[in-house]
Amino acid sequence: MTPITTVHYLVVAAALFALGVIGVLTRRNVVIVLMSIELILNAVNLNLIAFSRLWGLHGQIFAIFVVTDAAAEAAVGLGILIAFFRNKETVNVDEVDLLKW
Amino acid sequence: MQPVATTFFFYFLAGLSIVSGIAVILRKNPVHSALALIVTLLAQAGLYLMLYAPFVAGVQIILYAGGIMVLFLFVIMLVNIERSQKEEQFNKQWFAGLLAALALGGLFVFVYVKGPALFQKQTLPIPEQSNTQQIGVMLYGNYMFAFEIASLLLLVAIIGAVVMAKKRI
Amino acid sequence: MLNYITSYLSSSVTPGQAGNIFWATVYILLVFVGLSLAVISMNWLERKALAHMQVRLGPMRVGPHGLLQPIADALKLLLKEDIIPDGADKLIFWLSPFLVVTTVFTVFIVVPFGPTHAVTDMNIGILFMLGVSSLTVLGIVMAGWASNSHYPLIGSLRSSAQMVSYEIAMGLAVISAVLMTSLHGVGLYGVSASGSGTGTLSMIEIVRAQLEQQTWFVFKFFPLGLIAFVIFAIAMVAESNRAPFDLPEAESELTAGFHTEYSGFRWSLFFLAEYSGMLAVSSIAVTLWLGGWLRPFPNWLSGSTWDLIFSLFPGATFLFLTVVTFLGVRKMPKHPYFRLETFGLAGLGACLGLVALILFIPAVRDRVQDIYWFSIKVAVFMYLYIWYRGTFPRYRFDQLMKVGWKVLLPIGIGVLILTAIAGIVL
Amino acid sequence: MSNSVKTEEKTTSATPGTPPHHQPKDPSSYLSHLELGERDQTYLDTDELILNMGPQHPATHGVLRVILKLDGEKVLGTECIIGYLHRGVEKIAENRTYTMFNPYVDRMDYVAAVSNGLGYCEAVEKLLNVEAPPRAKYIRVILTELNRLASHQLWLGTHALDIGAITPLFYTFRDREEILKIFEKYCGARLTTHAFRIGGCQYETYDGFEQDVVKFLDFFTPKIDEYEGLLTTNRIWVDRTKGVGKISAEDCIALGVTGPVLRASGVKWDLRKAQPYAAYPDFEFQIPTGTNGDTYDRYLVRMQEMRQSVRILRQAIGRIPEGPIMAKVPKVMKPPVGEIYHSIEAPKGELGYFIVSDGSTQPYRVRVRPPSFINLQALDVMVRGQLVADVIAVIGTLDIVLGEVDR
Repeated sequence: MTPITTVHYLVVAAALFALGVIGVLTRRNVVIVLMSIELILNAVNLNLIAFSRLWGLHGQIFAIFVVTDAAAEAAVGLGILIAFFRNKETVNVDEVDLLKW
Repeated sequence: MQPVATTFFFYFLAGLSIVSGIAVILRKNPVHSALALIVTLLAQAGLYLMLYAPFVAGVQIILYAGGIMVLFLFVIMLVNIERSQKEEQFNKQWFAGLLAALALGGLFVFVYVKGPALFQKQTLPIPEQSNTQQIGVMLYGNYMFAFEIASLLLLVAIIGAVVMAKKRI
Repeated sequence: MLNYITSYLSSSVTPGQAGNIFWATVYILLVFVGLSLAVISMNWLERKALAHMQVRLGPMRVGPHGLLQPIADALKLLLKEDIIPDGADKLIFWLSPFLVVTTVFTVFIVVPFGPTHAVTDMNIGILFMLGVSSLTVLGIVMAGWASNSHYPLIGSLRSSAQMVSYEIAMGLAVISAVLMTSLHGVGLYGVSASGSGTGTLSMIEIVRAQLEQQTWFVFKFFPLGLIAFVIFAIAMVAESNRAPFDLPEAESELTAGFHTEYSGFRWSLFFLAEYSGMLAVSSIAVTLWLGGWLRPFPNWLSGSTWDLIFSLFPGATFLFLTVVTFLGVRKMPKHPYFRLETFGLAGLGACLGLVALILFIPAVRDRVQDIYWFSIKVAVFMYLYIWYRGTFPRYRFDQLMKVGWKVLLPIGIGVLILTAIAGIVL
Repeated sequence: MSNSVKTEEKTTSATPGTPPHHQPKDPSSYLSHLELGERDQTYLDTDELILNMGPQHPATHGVLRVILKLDGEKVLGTECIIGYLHRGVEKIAENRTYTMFNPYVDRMDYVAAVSNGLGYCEAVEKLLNVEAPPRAKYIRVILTELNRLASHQLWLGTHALDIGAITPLFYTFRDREEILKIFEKYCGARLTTHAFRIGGCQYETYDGFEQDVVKFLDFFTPKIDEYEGLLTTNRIWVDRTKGVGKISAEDCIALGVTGPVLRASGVKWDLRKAQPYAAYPDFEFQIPTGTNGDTYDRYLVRMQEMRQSVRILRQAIGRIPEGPIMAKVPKVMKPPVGEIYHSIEAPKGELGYFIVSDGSTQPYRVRVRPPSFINLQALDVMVRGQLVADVIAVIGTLDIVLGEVDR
């Protein structure tokens, strides 16, 4: 068997990233769109940590910052989602076409 | 650790994360999607452990799987998912989106495979100190400012979420 | 092969570190069996202790003093019909009890029953424990949601909010204990030339740090360690959904909370998870503040004589149990109906006596007494859980949140800061 | 308030007199009145939860069904559905003689059967214009007060259990057992005693009755302190009950709420003092009242009432007069044509009997004013805007018995 190199991890990360992008671009359910964004962030994290094996710990630090960011993004995103659901009674992202209500 | 086990675990975890990643974007029911996402996150934590990043793996489990995903499930339960399941799941431009995303992923893979020289660098030796300690030192040393900014970001996010989810504005 | 097996016995690290897969498996099995036994005996003890607090007798029918009651219950639960409610999400309904049990049992991988008696020693041990035990909330939320019923839904919403909020107070208390390990530590990961090392998250190293510093962390920087310990002790009750914080399964409000719709085997899995979860958080508390496997009074009663006396404790405990059992045999009614039970009780007494004798053998004694002290400390917490249940009414949800966010959290932050200051100044 | 009136109408239409074609109501129409009132313009709606609490629920004290409209944990409105224990007691009375109906009343409030019997016997006595002899009156007071203690003990145990304290239940049941033993010795029954007869008592007290009661009182007085030690200053208990289920004196009076619930709101109204009956004028006791009208005050009022009951019992047992225990009543009772309303202070509040006689051996109509039923109307007022857990606490503090609510 070939040894597992950095490239292997990067390919996994690329696949996850692509999946996340597909989710964001094609799904209509806001919750799933938000989850796809989490997938993208995770793909980035995997990249960062894979590189941190080559260039030192800075990648891991950045991964931690990305996790922090993801937490903030999830909180605000879900807050918006709840406000949106209260007004429109739907979680469909296509309905978010007004910039105010 | 024996290389066979490493290889096996890598393919196992990578396969798990990609399969459940596909489930995330395909399932109708958001709760199922969230569960699949949790599996992805746990598999990723395993991959981090294989990359000698135990602290990030722990953070991943506590914050992502234990915190953020609970938030997601909480919100999914608050909103009515019965109706959203019956609606059309994909939007009109899904084919274009799929193509674009696949092209992007293909580009990444192409670059990684064709440009291996970038990644031929020898992996660093496993350090004497514990990973947690090193991260702590760096976080409170070089990245002090960024760390403070991150805490500010979290504060803003908390206030924003509270204001947004509040009933009476 | 035999060589491979015996070679580990003389080593001084955990099987996980030694890379010895055979012994790791043995340890995992031992932990699994021991945990199941502990849960079964806890079940009996809780019913008995609670009953005696409430002027009743508790189970008395199955076996002498109801000793076989847990087994009868387990059999009943296994034979019961497994009902999946109509409209339930079958996959998730099926999955969530297993998820809860798995996560709780996984926690025990890093619990140090002794300096070498752990499945493995991770250098993120306590982080791992907190992380994995925070996953149980997912199982509970999913169970409540998948039941497709209102009571479980409310129960799971309550439990998710409750566990997420108390995790924060818990984490702060844990961090202040971890801070203490950094003082004068000469641990595996933190050796430095000056002797003042760095802290550690490894469970075994945390106990070693308490050994090095000649004090349990509950007494360190008195009263800071004590306050942190009390915060943890309150938060851990909330984490394990027990009285007075048992809102997710408050039977008078929500019938049974998140497991209302569960029955039979699946319900027993939740039961197992609840009690194992109690054991898990108690072991965290014991490891972090009460010196883990270390024996009590190492400073006042030091010396080899005292070491010997304390090492006789495990055997003495079992001897005491033997005596109690044989007294019970003598008190059994002489009616022929009870003959079988009397013989059974005598047999149990004989087994306990045999265990006591084995525990007096020096070679066994030295390897077992760590486990003994650890278990005794955990058992004290288990008794506290029963005691709370017999004493306290249940909190209301908003009051629970108020306690978590407005009392425990600020105090936790204060203790953390003061500990850091004390560590620098003292 | 409009809700309570509606409930009243609905149930009276189910009582005898109206045609029995009772149409099962469309379940959704039960929720028709669960509106929020004026709708706030800035109010953003999430999904409201309709929670069906009961009739099979551990904390509804029997078969009460409460439909709750919830916003998260907050209660927006309630609707009580009753009648799961309806046995038509009032209708049965129309086909029984006055004597035959006497045991039936025990089955209404089955935890305070003696009080029910006292109220009924006194009402019929008033109708017949006879008076029970003094000795009978004293025995009645003693047994009724013992029954009040038993009822309050049961209330305390279950109320504490609802709030999550499981231990007081077993303590109160242990002590209640002693009262039931006295009942059993006196009349052979423990729960549905049928202790009194129209015109007095059937049985003379057994030998050692006085000693038994005194022994019980000596045993019981420290037990009240024991209960209070478990709960009164317990931090969680105070948190759970203070300010919960508040009801003002005006609301109480408007809703017709009586008993400890009314007294906890600060109204000094006790029928034993206000309209003395039986031998109560002879005794000295106080009426404990509260100030806030919350669950904690109701708890304190009931605890004080237990102490006052002990006081009454001590006075009564010391001076039981000698003499006959049965007044002269005809074998076949034919009360004169007329109607009578007589009410007593049952453990749960005002228990009234309205009896219409047409001069025959059977009552033309008997209407019972059960305290539990009227007090239950206050539930909606008390829990609106509070949390689910408070609904449980309030149901417990109202001290309802579904046998009496549904009759």
